[in-house]
Amino acid sequence: MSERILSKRFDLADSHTIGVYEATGGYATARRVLQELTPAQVTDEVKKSNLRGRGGAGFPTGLKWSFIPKDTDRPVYLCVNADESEPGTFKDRHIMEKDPHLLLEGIIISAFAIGCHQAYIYIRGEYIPQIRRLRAAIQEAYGRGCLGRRVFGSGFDLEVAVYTGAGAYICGEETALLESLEGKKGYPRLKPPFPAVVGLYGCPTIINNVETLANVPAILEKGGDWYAAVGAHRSGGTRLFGVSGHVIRPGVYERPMGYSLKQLIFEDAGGILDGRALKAVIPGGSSVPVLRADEIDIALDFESVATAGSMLGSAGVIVMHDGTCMVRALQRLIHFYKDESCGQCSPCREGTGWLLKIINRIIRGDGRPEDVAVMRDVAEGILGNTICPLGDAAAMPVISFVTKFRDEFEHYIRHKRSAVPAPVK
Amino acid sequence: MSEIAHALIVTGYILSVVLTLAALLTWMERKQSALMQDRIGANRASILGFRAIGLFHIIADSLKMFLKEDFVPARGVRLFHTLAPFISAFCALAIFACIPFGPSLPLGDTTVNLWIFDSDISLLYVLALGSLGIYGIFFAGWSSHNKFAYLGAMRGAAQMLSYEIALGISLIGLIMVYGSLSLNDIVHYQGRQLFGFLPAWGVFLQPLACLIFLTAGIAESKRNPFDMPEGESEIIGYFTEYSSMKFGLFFLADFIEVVVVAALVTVLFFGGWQVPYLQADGFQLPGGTHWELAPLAVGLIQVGAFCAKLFFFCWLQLTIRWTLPRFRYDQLMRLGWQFLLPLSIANILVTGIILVCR
Amino acid sequence: MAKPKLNLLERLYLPEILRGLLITTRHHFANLTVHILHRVGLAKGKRGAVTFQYPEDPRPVARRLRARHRLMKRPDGSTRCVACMMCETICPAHCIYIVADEHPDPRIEKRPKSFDIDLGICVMCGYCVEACPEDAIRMDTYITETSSFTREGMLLTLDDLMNHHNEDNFPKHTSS
Amino acid sequence: MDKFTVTINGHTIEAKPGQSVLQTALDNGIHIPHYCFHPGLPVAGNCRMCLVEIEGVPKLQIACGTTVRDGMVVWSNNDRVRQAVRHVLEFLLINHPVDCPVCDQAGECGLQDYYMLVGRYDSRFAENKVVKHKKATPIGRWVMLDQERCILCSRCVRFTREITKTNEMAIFNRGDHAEIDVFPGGELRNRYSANIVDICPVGALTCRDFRFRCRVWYLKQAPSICPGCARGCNIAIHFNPERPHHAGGRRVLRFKPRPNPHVNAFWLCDDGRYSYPFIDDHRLRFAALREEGGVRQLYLKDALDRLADWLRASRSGRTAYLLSADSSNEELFAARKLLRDALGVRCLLPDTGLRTGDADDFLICEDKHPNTRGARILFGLGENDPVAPDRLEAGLGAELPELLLVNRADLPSPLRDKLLAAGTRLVFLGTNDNATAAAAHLVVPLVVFAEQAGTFTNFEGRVQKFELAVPPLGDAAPEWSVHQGLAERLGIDLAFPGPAAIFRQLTAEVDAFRGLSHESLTPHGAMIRHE
Repeated sequence: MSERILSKRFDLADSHTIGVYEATGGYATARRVLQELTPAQVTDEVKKSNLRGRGGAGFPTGLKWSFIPKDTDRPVYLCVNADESEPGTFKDRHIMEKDPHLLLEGIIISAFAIGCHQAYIYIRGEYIPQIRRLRAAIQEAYGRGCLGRRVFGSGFDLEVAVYTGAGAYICGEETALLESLEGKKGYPRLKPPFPAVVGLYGCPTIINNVETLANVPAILEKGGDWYAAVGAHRSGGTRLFGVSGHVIRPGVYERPMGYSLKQLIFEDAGGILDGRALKAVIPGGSSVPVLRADEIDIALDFESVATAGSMLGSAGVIVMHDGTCMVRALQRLIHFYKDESCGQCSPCREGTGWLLKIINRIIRGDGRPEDVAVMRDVAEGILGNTICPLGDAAAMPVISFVTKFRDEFEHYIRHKRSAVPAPVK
Repeated sequence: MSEIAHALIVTGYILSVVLTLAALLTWMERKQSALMQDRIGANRASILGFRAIGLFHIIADSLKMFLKEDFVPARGVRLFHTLAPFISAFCALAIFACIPFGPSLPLGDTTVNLWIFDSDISLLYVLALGSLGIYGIFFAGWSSHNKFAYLGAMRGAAQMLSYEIALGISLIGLIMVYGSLSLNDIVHYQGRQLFGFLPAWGVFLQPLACLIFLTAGIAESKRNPFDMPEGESEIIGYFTEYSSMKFGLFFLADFIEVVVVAALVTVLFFGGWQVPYLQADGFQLPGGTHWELAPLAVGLIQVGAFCAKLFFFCWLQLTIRWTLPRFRYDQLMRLGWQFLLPLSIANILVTGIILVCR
Repeated sequence: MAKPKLNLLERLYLPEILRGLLITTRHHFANLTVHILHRVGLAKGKRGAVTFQYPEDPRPVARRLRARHRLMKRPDGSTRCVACMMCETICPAHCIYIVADEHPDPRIEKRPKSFDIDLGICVMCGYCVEACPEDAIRMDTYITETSSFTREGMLLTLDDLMNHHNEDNFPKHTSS
Repeated sequence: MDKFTVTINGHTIEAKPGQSVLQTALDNGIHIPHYCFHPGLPVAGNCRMCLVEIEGVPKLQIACGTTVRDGMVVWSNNDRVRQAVRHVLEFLLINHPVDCPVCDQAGECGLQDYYMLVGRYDSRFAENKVVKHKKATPIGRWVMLDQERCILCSRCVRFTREITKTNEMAIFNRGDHAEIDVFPGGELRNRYSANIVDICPVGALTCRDFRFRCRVWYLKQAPSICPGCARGCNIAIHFNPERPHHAGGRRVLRFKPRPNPHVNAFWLCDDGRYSYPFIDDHRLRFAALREEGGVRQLYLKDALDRLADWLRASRSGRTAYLLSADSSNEELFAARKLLRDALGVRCLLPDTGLRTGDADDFLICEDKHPNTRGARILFGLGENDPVAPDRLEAGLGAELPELLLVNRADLPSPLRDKLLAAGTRLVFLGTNDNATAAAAHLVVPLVVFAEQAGTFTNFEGRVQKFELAVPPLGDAAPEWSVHQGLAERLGIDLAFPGPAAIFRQLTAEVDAFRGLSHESLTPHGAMIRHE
């Protein structure tokens, strides 16, 4: 069993309480950092660690922090993106449920590094138990002087507030999250300017994913070099892989960056359900291109997955066996993105609706021979032409599905039924 | 029967033949042109649903003419405007006075001459009246106070002057041969035979003169291909400002002139009322065969022959009018002055030489 | 244009004139013969003229003939025209006068308050039919007798254009 | 550095730092298709039509949201960009009801224009279009909303948010069910509402006043100045010269704002915009003379003969002239030369258009005349002018005038009655019918501003030029030519070939206008010299 950085307390009883957390060494790192290090040193350490954003894009965290203007006279905000809405992704909720203080410690260190005195945790409204845990943990942290004025007795003040979203997927996009946080409609903003310069209320703002921040205490505890060594290539540390779909043991597995996808599915997750053959894997949450069964012998780090033509994204591995109809699978995905498109920019607003209408028509049995080409072309029209990545997220699965499983789509159109027999109940 | 009564009867006869023929020509022109052009032609006028292949159009047209407003332009000259069509019609009609429509018919104990008068200068009379006709046109154009009418009149004057010369000169050769200006004499002369079998008709004696006379005659009558004074497609012509029966008279004069030309060609070149080999007592064929006929029968056949010839040349003129396109004005003038005039002079020379050498 | 070169015979005119006279004379007598034969009930199959004896014998018209206009109707009998002015705009003779108005049905929005075509000006080019995006105007009535004693009488109104006495004769094909 | 050099489609041009790529291109005559971008509004970047390729940047960028950098190389016309723009346009069109035949925007519609430019001409969309809630629904006094035609560019939303700050409009719902609307139960209540019709690139927001009156391609336009108040907003007069059966015979059908950064930016208030009907309605077309037994119409020249006789007969000092601040500078100058300088007539400017408290802090002024400032300068008016209606009688002098020439103004009825009772000859020179015109002894018809060329001086002293749009109605003549006609009849040397010559003489004789010329008035007008 490899190193467990994030999930080491998951199996402990009452792991969410501050008592257990402090007993297992919690807050010691934060206390030390606040008393001994300068913000610049913290940032350097994080840079050294090759910690990359866990939300999906994989942007180097230390680099992002360094974008905060040095001599700004405006407040700096830290926003924690806990709006975990990507289908197939369910890692942050485990952190917030099992080890919320780890997140808080990460927040304290990060806020110190960027000079922030007000942090917001933007959490999706459906995560009700997690919201309760988080609020309780914050309460505990305030009670022990881990938050509030003069944190750990240092000269550093930090307030943390939890803000619940209303269930819009788009608010997981960092600028839409900011808009939502400001009380407006969740529309992504144009970039540039980037939030690190003009963010929440027009002030410099860092937005980090829950898992990203949860990694920070370990980096400061054991050193950036150690953390970088755990991972592979330029991706440091471990990841929480959420394996779901047709596997025997679905769940969250913490494995180092560069871990084998094949091993993850066939050993850790126990292989394919019902002894069937593997058909396809979406390796990083629903919005990344799908991999066929013959393409899964890859290492799970940002670079390797990209080489294989997909993305590591949020590391939500969705496994599909050979009883899966890819047409229907894509219909579910498109339906999701069509529902979640914010409607701000034209390609995604109109394109996702169009894609859904086409695939619904195919499934109704009214498909036309040119539909596959049209779907691909529509998706390509969306790809890269939108304000936020939701357009890309909707387009990439479509392109990969209709390219890699073209036969199935054409079969459906020609025979007005799926190439895959309906599952036996 | 007194002279006067005789003259009146003959005049009545001739006028009725000529005017009927002219009226008929208005119908015939329309029907004939239609047939030539694969059309049907006038056939709408009907009396009690009876259409008579369009013959009622003659009546309809003249009724219409009578009922139209008689219009004189405000700044026109009423006298000349009114006079013009009468001059035209009169000059055309008066020519018939000396044209023999047939031989002297013995009716009982009198003979009826089918001409109004005969004179030694008949031909000069014909030419003179033909030339006077121009005044009708010119008065019409001038008194209308209309530039198109005036243009038409000027064209008409120029054209008639030009062709008058060729017309006159072409006849000189004929006069030299016939040795008379009396149309009766000319017709009698043509009763002879050349070389024992060929009728001594002007067309055989003077073929070139015949051609020139026919051409110039058609030009004199101002019809296609010489209808410069009218020029429907460009200037409408000297009767632009005419309406009612005054226009009708011009119209009628036009057709009377057709008959005039036909009559003159018949008389001068095609033997008048002569029928080949028909003598006063019957047919005498060149082989010596003799077929005796009563003098009256001979006379009637000759009258019929004249009418047939007259009719044929009317038909020929209509056919020419509906076959040939109109000349351009410069072409018309060139034809008259540079072509017909020299040819007619040459004709006199040749005729003279032949007569002298004979 | 280059003038054709004439040979000697042609330049003499007379032979050519005779040739012309022969042609016309041939027509004359051939047709005359046919007409006479018709009179006595013979040679019925042969035509002596190309003329149609209109109006007893109406001239056959082409199926595509552009005749007097009509305005198409919706199933409820109202006009299909939405007063978009395309025909009025394209009309090269400026003979169409439309005044637009609000349609009571907001899904249709627009309708003509008046729609006049001045046939006295119309050149029957059919551009209006081509331009119409609603297939609301057609020229397929085959009504060609459109005379009037006054200029005003040549003005067709909306009512004239929608109601015709010979509606049963109109082509039945309808497009969307 | 204050100038950048950028290369757009191979043209190397100068750009101001901080400017967007799109604005730079537009300023230099390179058209990049765009919908949501409007120079007077904040950038939204949502329509994605202005995608361009910037060398060195892997993804296509929106030209409106990208600021220029020195040495930037931009392509807006290569295949990659065209393909992307064609895609975006196709997306915008799939749910757009192609009801151009009934849409008033047809002819000036962004969708039509760009469809012709980059469109995919054959539709691939085999599905049902999304049906939205509101079709042809009024959302205010002047504006009609059609949600289905909307492409959600948010210009209107941004206008109500940023320009009027009234926030009546918003985008509701999300995804392809998003639609613009006013807030439930609300309506457009600001005084600039019709501007959203101008800025709407499609037919979603149309003008209720102009609706179905005329197709826009019949309209011609002439640059002009709004006569609605002293602001002098730049407008274009849209008129219909060829189809009199439209719009009930009105020739002028609408005013549209013309951008002028010094005066009105891109906007025009509703009051000014919808003031246009006076150009065609209730106009005085012919001169009229009131005699015993009724009113007789007469030719303008005969009316001028009569007026000249009256002027000659009237004893000096007993004639007065009421100026109008609706007259152009040229007309006022002609009046000054003839009446004040040559004849010594007493000239007053009555105050008829002040609506106190009506002004706002944006465009609307209290003074409802376009040329009060010009009249003040040309007639050297002092503190007491314009003369309030209640002081008008006193202003006319100790005894009532024998001959009173009234230019356009409607006199207060007590004064009018008093004048008529006192035997004053009342001459009305004006454009539109009113009670004074009806009571006057002589009416001389004048042309309105749209029927002549000239200049106005706005409240802050900016002289702006307007052009002739429509020909005069009936016998109506420009005021300067009336004065000139009178001068001829009175033997006074006052010869002007036209407004341009008058303006030249005006700039030569009047200090405040010295140095101005028609050239210096284009395109944005010029300030007078301060007195």
